Amino acid sequence: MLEHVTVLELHGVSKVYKTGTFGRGSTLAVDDVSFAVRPGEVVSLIGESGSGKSTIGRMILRLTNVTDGSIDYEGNDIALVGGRALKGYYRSVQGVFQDPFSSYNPIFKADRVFRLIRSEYFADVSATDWRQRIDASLHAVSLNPRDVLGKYPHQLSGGQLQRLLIARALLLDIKILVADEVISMLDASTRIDVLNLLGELKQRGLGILLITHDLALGNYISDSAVILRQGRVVERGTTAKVFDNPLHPYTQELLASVPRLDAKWSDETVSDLPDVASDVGVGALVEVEDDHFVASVAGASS
Amino acid sequence: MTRYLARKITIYLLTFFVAVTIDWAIPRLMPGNPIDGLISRINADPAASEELHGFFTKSFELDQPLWKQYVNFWWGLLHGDLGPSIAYVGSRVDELIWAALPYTLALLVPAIVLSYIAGNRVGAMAARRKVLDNTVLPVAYVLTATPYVFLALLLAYFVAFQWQLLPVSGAYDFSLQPAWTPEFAQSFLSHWILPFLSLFLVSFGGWAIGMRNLIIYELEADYANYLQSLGTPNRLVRKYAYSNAVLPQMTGLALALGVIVGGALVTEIVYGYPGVGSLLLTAIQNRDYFLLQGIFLFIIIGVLIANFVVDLLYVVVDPRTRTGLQGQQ
Amino acid sequence: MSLTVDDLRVYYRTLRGDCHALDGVSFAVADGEIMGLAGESGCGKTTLGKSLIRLDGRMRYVDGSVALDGEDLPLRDDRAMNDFRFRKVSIVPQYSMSALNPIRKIGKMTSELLESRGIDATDLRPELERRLKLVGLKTDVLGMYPIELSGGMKQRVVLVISTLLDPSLLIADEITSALDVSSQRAVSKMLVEFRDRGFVKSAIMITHDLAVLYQVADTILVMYAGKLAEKAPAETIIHSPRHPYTRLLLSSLPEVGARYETTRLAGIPGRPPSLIEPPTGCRFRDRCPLASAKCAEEPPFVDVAPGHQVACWNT
Amino acid sequence: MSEVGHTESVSTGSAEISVVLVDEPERRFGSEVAHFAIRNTKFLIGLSVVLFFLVLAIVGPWLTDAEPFEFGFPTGEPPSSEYWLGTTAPGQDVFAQFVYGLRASFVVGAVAGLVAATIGMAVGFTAGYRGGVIDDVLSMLTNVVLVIPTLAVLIIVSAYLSVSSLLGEAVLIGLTSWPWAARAIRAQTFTLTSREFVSLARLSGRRGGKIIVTEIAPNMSSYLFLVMILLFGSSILIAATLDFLGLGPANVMSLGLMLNLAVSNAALQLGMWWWFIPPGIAITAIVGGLYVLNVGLDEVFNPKLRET
Repeated sequence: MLEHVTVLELHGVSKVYKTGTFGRGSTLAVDDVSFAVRPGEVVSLIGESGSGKSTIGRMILRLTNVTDGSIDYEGNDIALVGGRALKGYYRSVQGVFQDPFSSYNPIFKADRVFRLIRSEYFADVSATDWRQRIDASLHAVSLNPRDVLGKYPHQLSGGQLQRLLIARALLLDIKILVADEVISMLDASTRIDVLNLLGELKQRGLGILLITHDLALGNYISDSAVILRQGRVVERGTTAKVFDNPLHPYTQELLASVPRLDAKWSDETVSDLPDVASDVGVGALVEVEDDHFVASVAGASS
Repeated sequence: MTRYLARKITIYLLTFFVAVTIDWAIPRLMPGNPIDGLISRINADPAASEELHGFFTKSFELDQPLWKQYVNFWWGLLHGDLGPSIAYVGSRVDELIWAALPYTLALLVPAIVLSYIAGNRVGAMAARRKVLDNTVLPVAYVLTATPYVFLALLLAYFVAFQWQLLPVSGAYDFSLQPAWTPEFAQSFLSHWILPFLSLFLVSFGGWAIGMRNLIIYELEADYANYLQSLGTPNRLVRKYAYSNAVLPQMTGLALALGVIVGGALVTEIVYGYPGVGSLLLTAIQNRDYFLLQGIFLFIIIGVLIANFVVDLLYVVVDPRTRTGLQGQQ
Repeated sequence: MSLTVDDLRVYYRTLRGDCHALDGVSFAVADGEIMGLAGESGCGKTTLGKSLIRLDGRMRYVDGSVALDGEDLPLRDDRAMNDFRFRKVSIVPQYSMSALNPIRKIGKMTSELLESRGIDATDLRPELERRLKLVGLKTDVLGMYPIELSGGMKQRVVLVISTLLDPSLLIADEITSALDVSSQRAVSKMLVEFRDRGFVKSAIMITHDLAVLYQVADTILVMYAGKLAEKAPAETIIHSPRHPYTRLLLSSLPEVGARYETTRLAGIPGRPPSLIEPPTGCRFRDRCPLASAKCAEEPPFVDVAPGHQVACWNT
Repeated sequence: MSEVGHTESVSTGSAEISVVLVDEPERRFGSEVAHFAIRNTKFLIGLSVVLFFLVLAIVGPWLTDAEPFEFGFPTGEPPSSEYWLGTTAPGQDVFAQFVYGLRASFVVGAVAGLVAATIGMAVGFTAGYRGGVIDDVLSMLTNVVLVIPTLAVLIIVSAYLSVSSLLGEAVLIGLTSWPWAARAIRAQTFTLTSREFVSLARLSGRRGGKIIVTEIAPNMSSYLFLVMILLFGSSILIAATLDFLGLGPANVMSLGLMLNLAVSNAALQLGMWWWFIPPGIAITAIVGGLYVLNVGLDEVFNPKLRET
């Protein structure tokens, strides 16, 4: 099922937000970001709030436009995909969002998300055939149809709601899934089931962009990792290399700050703990070892 | 802060430009020749209507190309020349309005300011005490639902006619001339009270309800919870809730100015109070178009200036606008 | 003994009846102890935190008592409780980002707050400035409005204000959740330093993040569906927990380094019970792998080792 | 107008977990709304007042064969068993004028309310959903029309346009009183558009217009209903003022026109209270009833408001 040609590639993508009335002011949210996502691979896009990671997710899903650079899917720029072709693009690339309760229109039943897909894409499919497809995709995300169909969103748990959204995407037999902080609002115990589900889907050939601020989750199921800081990529490469041998000071700082269960924080006194030095320059990406890129740190010895 | 005020000024200038354009365009966009329409409604005898026809054509300059008319209209406006009055033959529109304006302001400004202050105070108290909430609020609902004209009629009928406590019609006794004498002041006040009261009460109702709901909303805010968790006495919590609730009320004041001005005009007519309102009634009854257009422009300018004053007060009350950050819309 | 809680019970009204948010909890916090209070959403940890200082809205005390430094807290008498609030027991709320009055400068609000509690603000001014510097904030923060500060800065300002009167007990509710990793570490370590410098005698740190608690808390109390599951020193809870819920909870946390291919982790099936009509007996019964007939009866919260209490028949 | 929606605070990371999952959304749907509505005293009082006058407006004209402008009745009679609301100075039946006037007020309220609501929704939804430059332009337009006093514009327009029909007056009022509704709807649309279920609808291949109709508007149905009620009430007030000034249709009897005729025929001096008090009370009661009905419904739709 793996087509070598199917790939989602970002080339030097940037995003500038207009602010103030009539857009006189502007802020640079994403600055010259490039990476690719292939079917059968999980790429984790890791960054703190304000790093622009969600903006990148929305640009890939055509929910907001790219200021410059391009996002190509199967070789052609998605910005040029219009009208009917856009619906075709959404058959291969779908998204799941952070807040399960904000992803459902509260006044309708939860499985209305399936009806939306049906009316737009599968109007000609017979009712029984459609019901079978729903049962199959619910089974694929280990949900029991009796538990979830016909219920209002607030009668289901966050974990069930997120898996329902993944089932919705599977109905379209997609190639690439953008998962934007899908587990950050779930309880720890249900969080891991959703992650394992993403792992299974990867093995069945799905390409996944996992957007998260949680390094431990990024490390758990991703094949390659992209570390983002204030809109720029500071380090990128095979997950094991990036996590085991972090080269950029920001990545090192992040890994040192993550609270772990097997080691205590190194105990410098609180007051001299600098917020991450903002003056660390971020130059172009240099390939330091096979599939391990680091932004050249102006002046500082790497 | 300058950014905040600059934006507001652009809106007001644009509004003034649109209003003047509307004022200029309406008579000229009417179907058919506006002058025939005007004269037919004045139903003067044929000879007079012929002479009026020439008079109108010249003053409207309908023979000129449209853009020329527009430029001349602005030129005249900027020189304060709003054209002649038909109802009061021989006097100019701007003179009439300048003469009537002081009486309207004497009614309007105190009514707006006092009703705003009193309404907010009472609304805040009602949010605190249940007994007030169940007595003052229903009254406030009735007041704010009452049309200005009806409250004016009720007060006029009972206080003036039935109980003969206060005079009606005119701003002072006919026998007197405006002068800084206690006698004139006493007569002026006795004529002023009823129109002021009817204008004050209706607006008061609106502010009381608004503030009561806003205070309840603010008392649920996070900063109020935090202060109460630290054992802060209710006096300080309420003080903060009040100062936060005043901000949306200020925006509300700006929006309500148009309605209150309309109310003042109508109240003047009920009491025969010699302000712009009475001028308006005669202008309508006599189809005095120049006077109508003049009154329209004065109302617009007045409301725009009042809005700007409220914006200035808002900058004083909401410090965040002073720190260059965007205050509340 | 700094804080002792005895069979505390707090319910709150919802549209569908009374929610038994806190259903009889008893524990103690010693002087100088930072107790981590962990549990998933809806387990009652925030309600417990609030019940020690000020319940809000539709919550009400049903039963139980709380003693602080040997003195019974007048929980049900809001006015009498004011004397204890801020001086003896204080809180850094979950909503610290919006806890500061938006239209007052921070310095002015702090002095008005102190004056309203009968404290001379000018006396405390030097101490306030010293503590602001301690948490890495410049003193001209006092002249700024909340809107001008970042999330992390607001969190630190609220921490300094809440502990200004050196309370005996500080309740820190989810103070790290909304922060980035780097400022999360900074704020957590500040809490420890405030305890070390005696600004607070003891503290309860409420969070769902067991990893943060392992870094800073002396002991950890795990709650489940309105009841206590287990309390023990942090080291014991993280590395040798006895209660099945704690064990399953820990096993579902991906460690930095755990990989999907090598160490497949598992979540806990099912959902916590609704607290509107809570089930009898142990509330973890229908999700627990060790559940037996005995669990139909509610397990007492008892010592299984010095300083280690568990509520489970089959530990 | 308090926010309709079950979580207000914007999620800033995982702190949101306990807030979202613990308290179930307090909003209510279909059947529940009716269940709580009939128990809300404010709603019941407001509804009964409005319904009373509505029935009177419908049934009234059939109870009397007198015409509002018909003369030939005794002059200046106080209310009696024969003339329930007495007669006017020139000898007209006040009760006939009153019930026909009521009908006119309800018509103007409904039509003007509908016109204003339609424009308000169109501007509000477009500005709220589209955002960007379109939003800036529409908001600027809204602010401009908002500042210009409705009455001033209506004075000028009706002076020239010689409004002849009730419908004409209602449309005019509607055209000038939509801005605050547009602002309210824009703010509500703006928050809903940032919700993720709108993005999900776009990912399902739906485009702008359809999303507004199927996703955003139904979510605001209770909010739109409240806006409609307030527009209905304010239109009646404006119409009464216009008719009192003599700028309304001269050939249609309205409550405002009754007040105009009463004042210009010295009803106050002659002590003929029955000529101007009933129309005034009717307007106040209808508008007041609508406001109270609105507050009651607001409490039903958003139970978070403190139960006073």
